[in-house]
Amino acid sequence: MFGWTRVSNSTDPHMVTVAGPAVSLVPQSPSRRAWQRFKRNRMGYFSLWVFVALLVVSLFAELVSNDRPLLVRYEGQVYVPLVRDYPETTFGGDFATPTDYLDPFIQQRLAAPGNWAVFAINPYGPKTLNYFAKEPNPSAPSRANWLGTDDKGRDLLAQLIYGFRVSTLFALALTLVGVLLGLLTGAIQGFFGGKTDLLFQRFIEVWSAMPELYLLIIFSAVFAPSITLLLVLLSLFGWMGLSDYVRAEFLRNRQLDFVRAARALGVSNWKIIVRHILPNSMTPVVTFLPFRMSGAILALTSLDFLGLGVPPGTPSLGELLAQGKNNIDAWWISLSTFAVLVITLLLLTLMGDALRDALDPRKADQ
Amino acid sequence: MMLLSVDNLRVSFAGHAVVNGVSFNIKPGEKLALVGESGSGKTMCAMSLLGLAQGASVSGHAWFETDSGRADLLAMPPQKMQAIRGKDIAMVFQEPMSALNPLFTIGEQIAEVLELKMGLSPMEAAQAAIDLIADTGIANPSHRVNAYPHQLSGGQRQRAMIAMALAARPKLLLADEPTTALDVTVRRQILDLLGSLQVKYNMAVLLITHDLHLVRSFADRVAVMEQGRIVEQGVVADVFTKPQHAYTRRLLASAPSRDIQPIQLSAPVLVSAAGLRVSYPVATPGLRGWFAKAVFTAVEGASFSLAAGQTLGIVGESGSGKTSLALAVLGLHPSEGNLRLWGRGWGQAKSVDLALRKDIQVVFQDPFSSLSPRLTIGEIVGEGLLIHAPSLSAAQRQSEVLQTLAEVGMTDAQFPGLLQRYPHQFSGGQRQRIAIARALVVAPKLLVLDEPTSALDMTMAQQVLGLLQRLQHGRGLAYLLITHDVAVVRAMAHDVIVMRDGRVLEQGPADQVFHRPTQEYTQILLAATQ
Amino acid sequence: AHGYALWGDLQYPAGFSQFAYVNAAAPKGGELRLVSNLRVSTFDKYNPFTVKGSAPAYLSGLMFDSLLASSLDETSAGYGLLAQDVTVSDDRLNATFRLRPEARFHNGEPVRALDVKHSFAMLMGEFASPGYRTALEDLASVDVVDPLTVRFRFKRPNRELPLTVGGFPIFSHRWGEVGGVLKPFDQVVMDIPIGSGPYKIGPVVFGKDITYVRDPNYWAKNLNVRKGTANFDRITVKIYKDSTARLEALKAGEFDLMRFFSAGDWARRVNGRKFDSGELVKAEFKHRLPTGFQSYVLNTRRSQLQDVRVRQALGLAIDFEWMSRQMFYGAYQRVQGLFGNTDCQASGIPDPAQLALLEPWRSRIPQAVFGPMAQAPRTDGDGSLRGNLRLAQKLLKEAGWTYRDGALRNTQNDVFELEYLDSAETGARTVGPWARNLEKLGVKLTFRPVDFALYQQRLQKFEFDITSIAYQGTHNPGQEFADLFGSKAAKQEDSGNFSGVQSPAIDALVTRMTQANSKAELLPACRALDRVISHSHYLIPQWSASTHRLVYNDWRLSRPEQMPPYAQGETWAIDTWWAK
Amino acid sequence: MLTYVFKRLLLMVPTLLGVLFFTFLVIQFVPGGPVEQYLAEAKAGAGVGAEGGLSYRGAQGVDPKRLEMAKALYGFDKPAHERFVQMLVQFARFDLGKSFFQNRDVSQLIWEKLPVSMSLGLWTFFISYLVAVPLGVAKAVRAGSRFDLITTMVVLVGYAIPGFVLGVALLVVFGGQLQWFPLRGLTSSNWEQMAWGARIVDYLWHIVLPVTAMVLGSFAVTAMLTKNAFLEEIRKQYVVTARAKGLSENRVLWKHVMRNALIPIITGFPAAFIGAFFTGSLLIETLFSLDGLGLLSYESVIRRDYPVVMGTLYLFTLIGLVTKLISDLCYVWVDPRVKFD
Ligand SMILES: Nc1ncnc2c1ncn2[C@@H]1O[C@H](COP(=O)(O)OP(=O)(O)OP(=O)(O)O)[C@@H](O)[C@H]1O
Ligand SMILES: Nc1ncnc2c1ncn2[C@@H]1O[C@H](COP(=O)(O)OP(=O)(O)OP(=O)(O)O)[C@@H](O)[C@H]1O
Ligand SMILES: [Mg+2]
Ligand SMILES: [Mg+2]
Repeated sequence: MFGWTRVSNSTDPHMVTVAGPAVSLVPQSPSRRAWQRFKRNRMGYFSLWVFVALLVVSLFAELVSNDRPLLVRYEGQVYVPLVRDYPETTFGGDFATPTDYLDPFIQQRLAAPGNWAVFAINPYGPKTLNYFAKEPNPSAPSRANWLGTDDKGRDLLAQLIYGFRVSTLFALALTLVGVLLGLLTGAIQGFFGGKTDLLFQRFIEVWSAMPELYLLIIFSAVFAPSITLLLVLLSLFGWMGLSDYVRAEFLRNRQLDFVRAARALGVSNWKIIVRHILPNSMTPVVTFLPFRMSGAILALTSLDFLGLGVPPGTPSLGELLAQGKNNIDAWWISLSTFAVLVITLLLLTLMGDALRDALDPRKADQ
Repeated sequence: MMLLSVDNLRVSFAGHAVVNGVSFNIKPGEKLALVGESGSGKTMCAMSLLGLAQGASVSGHAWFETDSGRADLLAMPPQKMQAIRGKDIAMVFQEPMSALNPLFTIGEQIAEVLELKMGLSPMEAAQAAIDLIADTGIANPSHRVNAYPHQLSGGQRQRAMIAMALAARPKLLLADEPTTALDVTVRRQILDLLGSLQVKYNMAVLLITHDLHLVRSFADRVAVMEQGRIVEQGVVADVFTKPQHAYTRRLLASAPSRDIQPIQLSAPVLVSAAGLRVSYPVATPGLRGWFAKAVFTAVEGASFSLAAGQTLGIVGESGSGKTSLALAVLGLHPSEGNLRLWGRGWGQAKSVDLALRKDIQVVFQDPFSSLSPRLTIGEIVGEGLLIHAPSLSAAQRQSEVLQTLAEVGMTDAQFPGLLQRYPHQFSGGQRQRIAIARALVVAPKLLVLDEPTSALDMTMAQQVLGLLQRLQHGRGLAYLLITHDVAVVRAMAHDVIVMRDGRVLEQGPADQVFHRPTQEYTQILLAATQ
Repeated sequence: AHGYALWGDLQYPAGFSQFAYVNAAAPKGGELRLVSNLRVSTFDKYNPFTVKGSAPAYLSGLMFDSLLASSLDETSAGYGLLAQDVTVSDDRLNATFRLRPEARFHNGEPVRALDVKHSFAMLMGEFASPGYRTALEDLASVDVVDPLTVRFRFKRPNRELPLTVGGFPIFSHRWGEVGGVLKPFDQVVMDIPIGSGPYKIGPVVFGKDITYVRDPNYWAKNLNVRKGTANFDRITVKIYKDSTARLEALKAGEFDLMRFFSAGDWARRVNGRKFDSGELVKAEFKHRLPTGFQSYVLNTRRSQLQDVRVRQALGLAIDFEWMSRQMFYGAYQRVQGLFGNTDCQASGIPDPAQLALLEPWRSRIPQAVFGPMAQAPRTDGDGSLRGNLRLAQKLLKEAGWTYRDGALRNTQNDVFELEYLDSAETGARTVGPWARNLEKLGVKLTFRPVDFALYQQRLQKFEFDITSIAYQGTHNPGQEFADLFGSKAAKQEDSGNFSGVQSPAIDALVTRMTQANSKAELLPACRALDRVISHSHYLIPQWSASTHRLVYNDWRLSRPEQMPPYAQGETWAIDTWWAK
Repeated sequence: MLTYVFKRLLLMVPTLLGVLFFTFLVIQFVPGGPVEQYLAEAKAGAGVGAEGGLSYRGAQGVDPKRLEMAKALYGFDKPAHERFVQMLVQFARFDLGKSFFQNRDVSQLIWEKLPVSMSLGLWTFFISYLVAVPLGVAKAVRAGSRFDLITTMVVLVGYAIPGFVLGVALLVVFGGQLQWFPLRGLTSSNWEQMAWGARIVDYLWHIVLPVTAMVLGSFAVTAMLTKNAFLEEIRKQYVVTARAKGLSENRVLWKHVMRNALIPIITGFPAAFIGAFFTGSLLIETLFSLDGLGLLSYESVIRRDYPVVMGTLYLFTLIGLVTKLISDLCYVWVDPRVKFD
């Protein structure tokens, strides 16, 4: 627009030398840099990978732990039970229903010369009873069941793998919904304050005093249990704790000068909330994230006694914990479930730490 | 014997040196001024002496004469450093808003030093804090000690900061721009205070400043910094009369020049205020606070108008209500009286407000706290465009942002990855320019400038003021310019308002006010800058 | 007479000196420490009879006497305790009890007809637990004939009623009297009960522990029905709210005796140092109590369950032997018919008396009834489950159900799906393997647990396919079977006919049963009924325990060698054991 | 401020009304009320005949007269709105009503359960804050260090063990096997006869296990929250100032940063404190045979003891509203910049 001269000459030899190694000053988008910061937290980054790996394994659990063979060759023909149901009659059995490949009768046939079957590493599915176990249920770890069986006679390892999948996916969804709702409501109350806050707070007070259990009982009279229903029900009441914390952060942060500056700039309320205050109010969110996750994992079965939990038979970590309590002598149940839970929680917390770092620009370029 | 002798000090961030081999000495009782361009590393110099340069790597030596002999400040165990801080070496920070703890009253913050470093009892400390505040010229000190930082004006905070630094009668005071937010009279008072302490306790001062007048009248010696190095140092008189280095010469030659055009008669009136009143609710102490809410009136009966292409300068005592007035005009703080902008008022309709926002922009007095800490400069400066010029493409927006930043003297060449940096990675003056750029980028019609050049060196200030003047010529931009620097008002203002204690003392065309001041305060103000 | 037996066949003659199963020489003294067996794990009153609140465990039995005392080696009989003589009129419409003049309440006053009348008035009053009123529905009035004679009048003749009223607790009319005025019964809460039983209330930690102390002057201590009983000086009942804690406390020696119901606990968790040292002893006592018929109830109101072949097929998929091995530690036996462990049980092929009753219904009942008594399918032996399932598949096919397009379908293409309704998760353990086996037949059985109240509501309205019900057994089947299997009840909501049995044959057999005038009349009727019900596969029999599992402290307690066949676990110990 | 407090106090009335109304409304639709239970009990018969087993069932179906009686017994003979109003009138007099199933007033019940709840609540409260907050600060100061990692692991293990599993484990090992600690109750049976010193020891001896079971899981959240809040603040400018003043690191942390960082915790503190008096933990109470509010509220809900449900709801909501107000006021008190308007 108009000429002006910079006071210093940019040919200063010193400037040239220092511009090079200053890696972190190389232009990058903010999200890229957040990712860099995330990566710099080694434990967190490592945890992320482990968690993702666990999740992926559990997502493909059918390949790892399954009571159907991945591949079968029977009398010259090749079958893929992993993806298709074959009636038992296919293999010389009696029933037109899908084959139970662990049945000794079928096993015998598959073991005949020329026939073979490739099983997954752990030959049990989530609902498979180890019908032909030697020990009473729950049985201790053995060659047949590496981590033992639960009190229904299902393989514990399979339970853990599938339970991890169900529980984490459920927990992720529940946490996501809860955090979003909590953030939204907390932000609205804290940011607008005044009447909005006053009324919304009263609403929360009334809402949180609702006799949840009775509502759930009434619900359970109407609906059959399903995970979606559980998600909805738990979400209805699960956002209030976080909301209070976010509200508190917002009440404080909305008074800060840079918010005023943003107002002066004509930034809309919504944008101020999202761009200016929210990033500075994430402490409770980041802190509670892992705990909400683990809470959600436990919540998955907390309503079982009302018949509102996961559909019976669905593997879940919470159910295993409950079993652990009832079968305290069957240490392998509580111990291994507990280990999975602790590891999950630890990974999540370490990831939370890294997330915190990622959100903190001051942590950055040192 | 030297009190402090700094030898080859280097400070760098991520391998990028911002202080690059600085050496200087201070004798006991000596007053050394450190001047230099904005971003040249003055603040980092001072901070690193106290081991407070966060996230930076520091090398070199800084020998300091402690009671138990010479010690290297840069290689000192934390325990020992802690004992020195506050007691032997105290520091006044450049940006007092961000530097004070928001949750403690200034009285508490000052008394804390007194209790810990001077061993006073809580009662004594509280009283001594009041005295200290009184010394810095804050009116009604026994009341003000109970104020929280956010309840004070910029200058008052700065003085609280100074009082805190002086509390333990340090041997060496590192004063980083201690008077930027102070009007001439208060500034004089502070300097006198420093002078008397220097005499009484043989306190040495490292004064970091942009104000060459101040250097001349206060300092014994001066060091000039440019790009992380000291390019010249010596006795003040010598350096000022026979500057050696090109930068020093340029610095001394810089002065804001008046280049303004008369206002057109036909120019539309943008702002008109009549009987404007701004007040803050303040807590009454004790039980009564539950029942009654006292009101502190910061501005009373201000009336003025501002036309397109006009600059209205507001000068006045620290704490006289200038910022409050500005906030009222900006609609960021409720006001009573008649305030019209483009014939409209604030808060009538959302759409009206939004339209007004585009036309009125502001540069806040404390730039640091007005920049979102978690947004990059690119995001901060570009935000206005997102809102007011949503049609721009990302690339267009970026080029606009870069251009505006360049206009205020910040280029990508100088700061690699400029747009991706965060506010805390800049110097005070740089942040101020970012704030200016943020306001300018949306091409407003009225700009409220609250001390826009307080943290800028003369050359930079001249550049920025020149930019503002050109914009005024070109686009008919109007300014509401608040400043303590009379030279700046002289250079910029068509009309001037002089404020004191929330009232308008005197107002009128600049010529008239400056040449025929009617009020005593105005006269003092002018005399001090002559 | 000195006692009353349902069929008039008292085992002990008049003037007998003691029950055979007691040790009359047992020393008195010592302490028996028990754990509360109640579901409500606290107590807030001493009045065990009112609706509101909960009383401490064992209070009623220890503190109150009744008119008749039952013996533990005999069913359906009572011998005079408070009553020295009982006479039942020929029309069975009234029973007269003459009280022992020496009977005394704890406050020293004699037990009078007035007190008996008062007790029954209270028990049938509005403040008492509603169960009493139900049990006494047919009681018309209680009349005081003279101070020592009381007469019960009944609305209709019933053999059991004299025993029922004879078994009810009798308390003083002064219980709850304050200043000569009797409080309403619901406000008799903390007043120490005035009974005439062998024990009084001793030290109490309210809501937590209670100790009953033996009344050394108990009026009946030398009476034949009481001889050798109530041997402990103190009986302390401790309350543990959690079963794990209770078990741990047992192992730690906090109390002396506990009865176990869970096979898993018994097999896996009842062990430890004190067992190794012999201080605690694990013992199983075979009893002869009716097994009852705990069964999976198939609701024949559902169209797919109306065919007997289908019902039988479902039963064939249960692998009891597997469950017994994998989950029950062999502790249970399969339930056989309605009247297991009683004389009413049917076995072998029907005898002529039964045949006579069955013959008229030949066309309307399964032909198998005329063959041997139904046996629950067994799966021991090689591939036997597969064998059973093959049979089941055949039965289903005959009934028109075949597996097509991923489901079991009939000719109308309806899919065979069943829902198992339960009030708790626990049932899932046993239903799981069944469901697994059914899956091979193509039957989809889903487990649906609901809240208990909801469960009750659904049962009341018969809104379920399958559920599990533990019918108590009885030695004297009677009127209640009309409610359980009668056609009238099937149509009536809230009745006990959960499987919706509607069969004129069954109605007729039940009528025969209730009208029986002697054991000889009764037995063929109930055996025939047993056969019809079993062969109709309305109920899929589950399992029952044939023993009482007790852990007791062998260093502190001594016991009679043999357990009388009809004893109820820990009450046997309370009554007849003694301290070492 | 007073007007704000006044406003809040006034708003408590409609809030309470709302809470009571909705709960009352919901209760009307819950299956299995006391009348149904009464009838079920009636149907089951007394089971007190001369022998156990299937007792004689004289009656079939529900006799309408008895239905009426049962309804009257529990006050269900009046229409719902009448009962609601009656309840409100009663609550306005701070009369919490009488339990359906226990021979007690609701207030009496709460009063009786208080010692247990307070024991569990207060100890857990104090121990968890006293450990978790300093731990969180230490973690923040050493963020990313091995110490940080290890303590994170430890508190998470504590958190992840569900209270009941931990409780059972403690009970089995220390109560059952080793017999170091008692298995049940708050005091020994002969507590009344003990001297003062012995009483205190006895009490502490009894609460060790339950409090441990409760407290172990409570560190993690507070510690992590403290840590993250500290990290958020610790790089701010005022911390530099505080350091420049020559304050010791502890003072910087505990005074300057603490106040800024722990606003959520500090402000929640009074409310949590009051809340600690009314803590209930169903599982721990059951496990250690303690009679506390957790069990009371659970049982009253499950058994449909509506007066207890409504009475405790009323009382606890009221207390909750007051503590909420207190914590909001604390908020302003801690951070003068906060305004609610
Ligand atoms: N955290 C940081 N990371 C990277 N660079 C930084 C950081 N802090 C400061 N700088 C850079 O260091 C240089 C020196 O900063 P310093 O604050 O010392 O300047 P100054 O001389 O005090 O300037 P001013 O007069 O504007 O206050 C500036 O260029 C600034 O951009
Ligand atoms: N939030 C507040 N609450 C109470 N008093 C306040 C508040 N903000 C400012 N004040 C008081 O209002 C007066 C005017 O403040 P203002 O910031 O307008 O002064 P100023 O003229 O801008 O001074 P300076 O030149 O020092 O920045 C001061 O005395 C200040 O203490
Ligand atoms: Mg600076
Ligand atoms: Mg100002």
